[in-house]
Amino acid sequence: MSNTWYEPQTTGSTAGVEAKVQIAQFYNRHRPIINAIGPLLLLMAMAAVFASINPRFLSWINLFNLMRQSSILLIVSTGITFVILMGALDLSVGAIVTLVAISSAVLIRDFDVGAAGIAVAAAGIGALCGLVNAALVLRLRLPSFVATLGTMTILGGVSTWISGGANVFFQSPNLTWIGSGSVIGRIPNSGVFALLIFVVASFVGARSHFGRALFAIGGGGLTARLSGIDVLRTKAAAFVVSGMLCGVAGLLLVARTSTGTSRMGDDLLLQAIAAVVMGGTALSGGSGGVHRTLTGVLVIAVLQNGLNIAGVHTYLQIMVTGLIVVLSVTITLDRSRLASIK
Amino acid sequence: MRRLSTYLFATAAFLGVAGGASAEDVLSEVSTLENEYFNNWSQGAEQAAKSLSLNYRILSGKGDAAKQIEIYEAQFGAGVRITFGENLVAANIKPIVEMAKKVGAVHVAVWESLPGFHPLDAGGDNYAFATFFSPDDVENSYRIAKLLFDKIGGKGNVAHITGFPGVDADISRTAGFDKALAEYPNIKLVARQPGKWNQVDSRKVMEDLLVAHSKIDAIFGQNDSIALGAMQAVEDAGVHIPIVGLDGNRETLKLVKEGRILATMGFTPQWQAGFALVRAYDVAKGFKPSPCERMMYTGATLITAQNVDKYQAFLAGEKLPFDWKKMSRVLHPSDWDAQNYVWPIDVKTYWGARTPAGYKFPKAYQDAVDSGCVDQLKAEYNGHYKQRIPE
Amino acid sequence: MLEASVVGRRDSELWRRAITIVVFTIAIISFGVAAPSFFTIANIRAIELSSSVLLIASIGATFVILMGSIDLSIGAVASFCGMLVARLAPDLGLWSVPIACLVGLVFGAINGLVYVYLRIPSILVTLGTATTISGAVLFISDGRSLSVSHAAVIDMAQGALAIMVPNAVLVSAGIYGVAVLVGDRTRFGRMTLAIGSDEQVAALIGVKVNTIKIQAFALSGLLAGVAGVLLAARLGSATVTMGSYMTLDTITAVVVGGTAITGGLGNVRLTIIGVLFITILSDGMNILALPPYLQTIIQGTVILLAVLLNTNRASAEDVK
Amino acid sequence: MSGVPTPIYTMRNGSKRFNGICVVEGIDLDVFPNEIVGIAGENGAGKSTTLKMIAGIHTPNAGSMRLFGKSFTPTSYTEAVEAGISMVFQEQALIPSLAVYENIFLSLEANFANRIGIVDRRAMIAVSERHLKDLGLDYIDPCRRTGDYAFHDRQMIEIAKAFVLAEHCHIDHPIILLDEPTAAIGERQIKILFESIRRYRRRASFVLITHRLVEYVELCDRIYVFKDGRNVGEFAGEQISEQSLHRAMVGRARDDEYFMEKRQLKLEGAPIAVSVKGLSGHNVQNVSFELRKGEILGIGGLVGCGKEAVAKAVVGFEPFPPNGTIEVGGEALPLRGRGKAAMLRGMGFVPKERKTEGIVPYMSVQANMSLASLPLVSRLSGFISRSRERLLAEKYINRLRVRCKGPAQLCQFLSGGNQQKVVIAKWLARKVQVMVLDNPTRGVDVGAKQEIYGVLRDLAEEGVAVLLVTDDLPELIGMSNRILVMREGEIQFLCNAPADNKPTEQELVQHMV
Repeated sequence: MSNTWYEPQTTGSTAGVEAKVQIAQFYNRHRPIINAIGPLLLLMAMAAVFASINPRFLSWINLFNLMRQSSILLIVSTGITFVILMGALDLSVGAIVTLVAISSAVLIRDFDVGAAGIAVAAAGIGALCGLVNAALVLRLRLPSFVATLGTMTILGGVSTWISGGANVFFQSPNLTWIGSGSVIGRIPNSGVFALLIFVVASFVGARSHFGRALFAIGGGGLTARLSGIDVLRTKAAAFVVSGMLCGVAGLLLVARTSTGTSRMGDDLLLQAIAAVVMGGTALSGGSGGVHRTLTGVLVIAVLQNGLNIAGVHTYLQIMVTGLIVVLSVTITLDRSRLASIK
Repeated sequence: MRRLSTYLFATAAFLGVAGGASAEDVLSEVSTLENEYFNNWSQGAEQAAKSLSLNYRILSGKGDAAKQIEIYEAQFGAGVRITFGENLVAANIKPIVEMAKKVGAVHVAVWESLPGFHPLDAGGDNYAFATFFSPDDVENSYRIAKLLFDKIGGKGNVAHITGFPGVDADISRTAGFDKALAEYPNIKLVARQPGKWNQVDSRKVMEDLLVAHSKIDAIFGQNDSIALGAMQAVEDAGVHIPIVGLDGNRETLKLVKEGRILATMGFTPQWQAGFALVRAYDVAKGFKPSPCERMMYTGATLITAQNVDKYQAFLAGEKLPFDWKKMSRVLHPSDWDAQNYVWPIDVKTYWGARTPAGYKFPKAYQDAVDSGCVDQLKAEYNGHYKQRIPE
Repeated sequence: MLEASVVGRRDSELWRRAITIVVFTIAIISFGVAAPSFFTIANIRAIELSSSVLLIASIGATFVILMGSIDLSIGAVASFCGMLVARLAPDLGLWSVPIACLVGLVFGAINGLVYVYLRIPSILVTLGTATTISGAVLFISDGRSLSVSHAAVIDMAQGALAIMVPNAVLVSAGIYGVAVLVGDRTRFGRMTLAIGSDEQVAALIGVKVNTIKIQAFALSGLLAGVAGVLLAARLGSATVTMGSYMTLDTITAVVVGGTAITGGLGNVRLTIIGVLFITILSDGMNILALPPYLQTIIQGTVILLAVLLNTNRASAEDVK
Repeated sequence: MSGVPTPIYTMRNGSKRFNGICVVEGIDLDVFPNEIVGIAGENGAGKSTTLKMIAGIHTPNAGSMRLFGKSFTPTSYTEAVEAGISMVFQEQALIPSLAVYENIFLSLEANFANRIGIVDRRAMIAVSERHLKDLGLDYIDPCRRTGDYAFHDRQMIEIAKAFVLAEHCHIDHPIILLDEPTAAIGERQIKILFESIRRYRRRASFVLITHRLVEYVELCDRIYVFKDGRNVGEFAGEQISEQSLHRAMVGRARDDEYFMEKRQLKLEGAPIAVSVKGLSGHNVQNVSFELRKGEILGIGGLVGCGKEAVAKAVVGFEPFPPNGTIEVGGEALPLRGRGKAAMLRGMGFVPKERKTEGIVPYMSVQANMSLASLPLVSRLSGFISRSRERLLAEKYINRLRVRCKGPAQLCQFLSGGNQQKVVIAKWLARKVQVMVLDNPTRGVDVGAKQEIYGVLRDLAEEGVAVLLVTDDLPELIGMSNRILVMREGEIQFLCNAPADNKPTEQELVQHMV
């Protein structure tokens, strides 16, 4: 048995193979660090590039700008993270934001609802939409992708119907102040508000029974149920929370614009999904975390803001955005936990 | 309570639209119904149709070129013969007119024209492509830009927030702005970024521009939504600088009144739609516009703090102050009244560089231009502009 | 003694199919009653034309969805390829068509390569490429819409060999036929299903998972390109966003047809049901001139109903 | 043919490293014609890896293989199949949504394709049909969806596939690798499987891996014993016995204390913990029994006899039988929300499908352990305290001797036995009063098995009532105080099994069939 056909394979390109193995080992050993620091490095690199083009990128004013601009996306992304964590998807977030924005505007303009009332109404409408999603997914047992695709379409129609297609313009100093004013120094309220929601949600996601239940459902639904977790209620709660946060985001959006416009929130859907995945939460559920979403949101916000400040041509802006999405997911996603990537 | 009942009534009415169609149908197709401009548009068209005893319907391709074609296919198939509308995509005019020709329908296009496709190109004696109407965007934005530049004393930094690159309205409004800019050597254009026609994006862009540029003295918004977004960004930053927009939306009028926006350009979409409808009706009933009358500019109103009250009051009522029947050349062959400025387009300069290479204007049109039809018609339509939009 | 324990699943599946077809027929008939012009030749031709474009794009999407992946770049690729044809047709004539389709193929292959080798979820890969490609469309068109000025190209969609059958329909019917054959009777078809059902198992059996994935995305890109070219030919013009409606409509068509969004279950053959469903519904509502927002609401409801009828729904715990 | 037979397959010095860690090293292995060869060893001994090297799924880092006298260097499973080796996988390698014949020829369609790649369906169906008939599987319709068949039928399909492929590749005498073929099927199916293998050996050689030593004894001609990735023994013919194998595998003899029968309690007059009355519906007919505190009640029976359904019914796993009552601590469980109610009354469930029903693979050991008892590790109501959770996890890691890097390690990376311990710990943390276990030692290696038995004894001594549903006869007999045997949904036989007077396997089996 002098047949040693395996040997040449290893001797031929030892160096290359060894190097590969070493890289793989290095990656495996330091994966958590790479996944956590990678996006930060990307952010810093982006900031460095933009600052070198226009130093004012790093000014305080712009930092507040960034807070303002990312606040709504942050709230929506936080909401959808709960749904994604349990392995479902909510395609209706953008439509809910639009619906809430428009109906809040109508309520203020035509029915003179006060600021407190409008806040309750906005969160309520959002939660109601989430409840409808939950009912479709859990009672009628439609896959969430399809169910929310349907509600997305329907809610879009309802928004247009409510507004009659027109811009719903209103004046409400209180609301404008909530959206655009500032309590603490010049830090914008909307940013503070979004961060507050984010921090609470992160804590809930990481430490509450609800958050743990979501992880368990995303990682293995049957196990969760057999461990005594009320799967249906948890899932429903996730959809409702997502809807409610979209409602809050919708109110904040309309508070900033003072005008309810059709489709005003629709762009948020894909941005939010991208932000969540860029943050490192897997779409298959069970892995990641609410707290990670902030990174993704910042990448998107910094990119848009920086490209504008740098005065980059629109076409190029669009093209670069797409590439950055892919690049940042490449860095952040912890693929080792995923058996297969779909 | 009254408001609630209005909503309920509106719902019932909308549901009722689904019912049968017996009177002569007229279709308006627009790129989207989700903005105020086309709501006002629809209001005008509806009242015009009613006064002509037509059965009015409006549909929207929702920003989708293919859907627009499908709508015309379906509606021509359903027997509609009078159509007018705003085409999201200029190039769609050709297939729409082809379809109209086949079924013997009439189409009036507003806003977007397809360079190289004059209505006469559809056939010398064919009125399927009845007319093209459009406000003179270059001139309008030139006028309002000049107003803005004058306001800041002819010198300073100006930011220009455009719509979306490539769209005709964007190109011609930018052209008008540039034309004015050329006349003011001390005005510096510091930034030109797209606000994508909407408030949310333009606000973001403006916030970023305020960071990027230390001093901005005035802002030119390519439309009202953009101007509004920019205004909010600027006011948030605690600055107050002159801003202009175009469209004449209701909320913009309020802001003009409050002095937060310097000026806007009122296109009066109610009139635009009604006039297009009446002209389509006329042609369907046998009126034959002359070669020069096939592509015309329609007037727009520059609205500033001085005239905003009058303009607002003019359009305030439930019933619009237009005599639609009087617009008709068929119903009133001699005493017709256009009720706005209308004048023929000098197509050669209008299309300019966009004219396809090797394109020859239809002979009938060329002959008419050579015989001075432009001035002739201008005088004629001026003579028929009696009931006035306040200026 | 030796009896196969078979789960009685087939019959209920047949039932669902039957119900779908009955509902479908009722819908068509009621449109015909409500609007007599629904059954005119002109209208049928219109339905044929619009469904053929969507069908071609949906076929590509079906293979991708069967694998459990998703392709959000279909609309952008279609827009790009349509624009490319409009751009190149004056110089290259009919040659612009294969070139544009090939570009679609390249885009699809890029999707597949990035998806497979960088191991990024396809929804994100294609979202990224869709954004980039839509930027590229603006680049080559400078944002304007272009007319397709070449008669032969236009004839590809609008011309007709037979009176009732526009060329576009022939093209899509041909592609559909081949796709059904590919789906049912070739290695590739089986493999996509195997991957969607269980990727690890597929790999174990010797399925070249990566190759098949890249192929499926390339195919999706190619067909999106063909659809875009055909759309440009049908409209006689190309616009920056003309294909964007396809992204969602293809997914809807595939899902309404009965293919599971999670992959591993379904068939290319079914997709035509979804395509016709969408097209006929929107055509019928246009003829009835329903207000646009009502159309949207009805459309959403019908999607939900169709999927409700058409899919085999697992228990609520498993629904994702 | 006379004289010393030559092996049709040989492996010399086979070695495999993953990420630099040696999994198997210096493996020598022969397979002779018509032979059934076993590979025995504890979990992690390298059995599966060796099998996968033979099947071309793993490429050895060193060593050589010969097949049918020729050097054999497969780089993929497909290549191995074409050379005459095929494998029946532990987790089945069949695509449920494809037809049976499609699965049989999956990845080999090219052989039936014409020039443009269109497959000849009819030929494929015909070949499949003939082979299924030859193997006595004519009840399987090749055109039917594979997912429509039950697990054991699918296993037979996989074996049929091996023969079909061999013939198709012009191999007269294929080698079929069986990776734990009996792990998920019941006694009756195992019997049929073994009969089939004995029948098929005229035409093939088999290499077998199983967790049950008795199966090696019953079936194999020759057995290799692996330990820590090395070949430590080879037994043939009469040498093979459970004791000898066990000794070689773990380095210690299998004593009678395996099931710790001495610790079995005597339970006269112990209070009743669970009382099941007249349970009917869903494969179960009129099942009644009582479970006492400190008792281990075993339920045995063939696959499909309804014993799993009883286990699930008791813990309220939907869909449960609609008729009958289940009383826990003297009070009947409600029909609605039964699962929740059962849990609240102190019931725990160790399910059969560990990976999908027992653990959440992506969560850490500590998160898995606290999953059923979140309130216990909370400080603020509704919020988890990390330190408490960690303490809890450490306690049970020590108590159950879970081999892991620490409470934070992901469950995914634990071995089967340790995962099972985590599942058990999940319920121990809740201080359950009733523990229901469905095949708790399935796919668990010998050492861990014994540790699990120890835990069950501990539980019983603490007064916990244990319901043990198992396919493993020795386990059933060794562990139970009383044994229920079910057949076709009904209780067929009930006997006491005191420590000194256990029933024999024979006695029980006669009630099963």
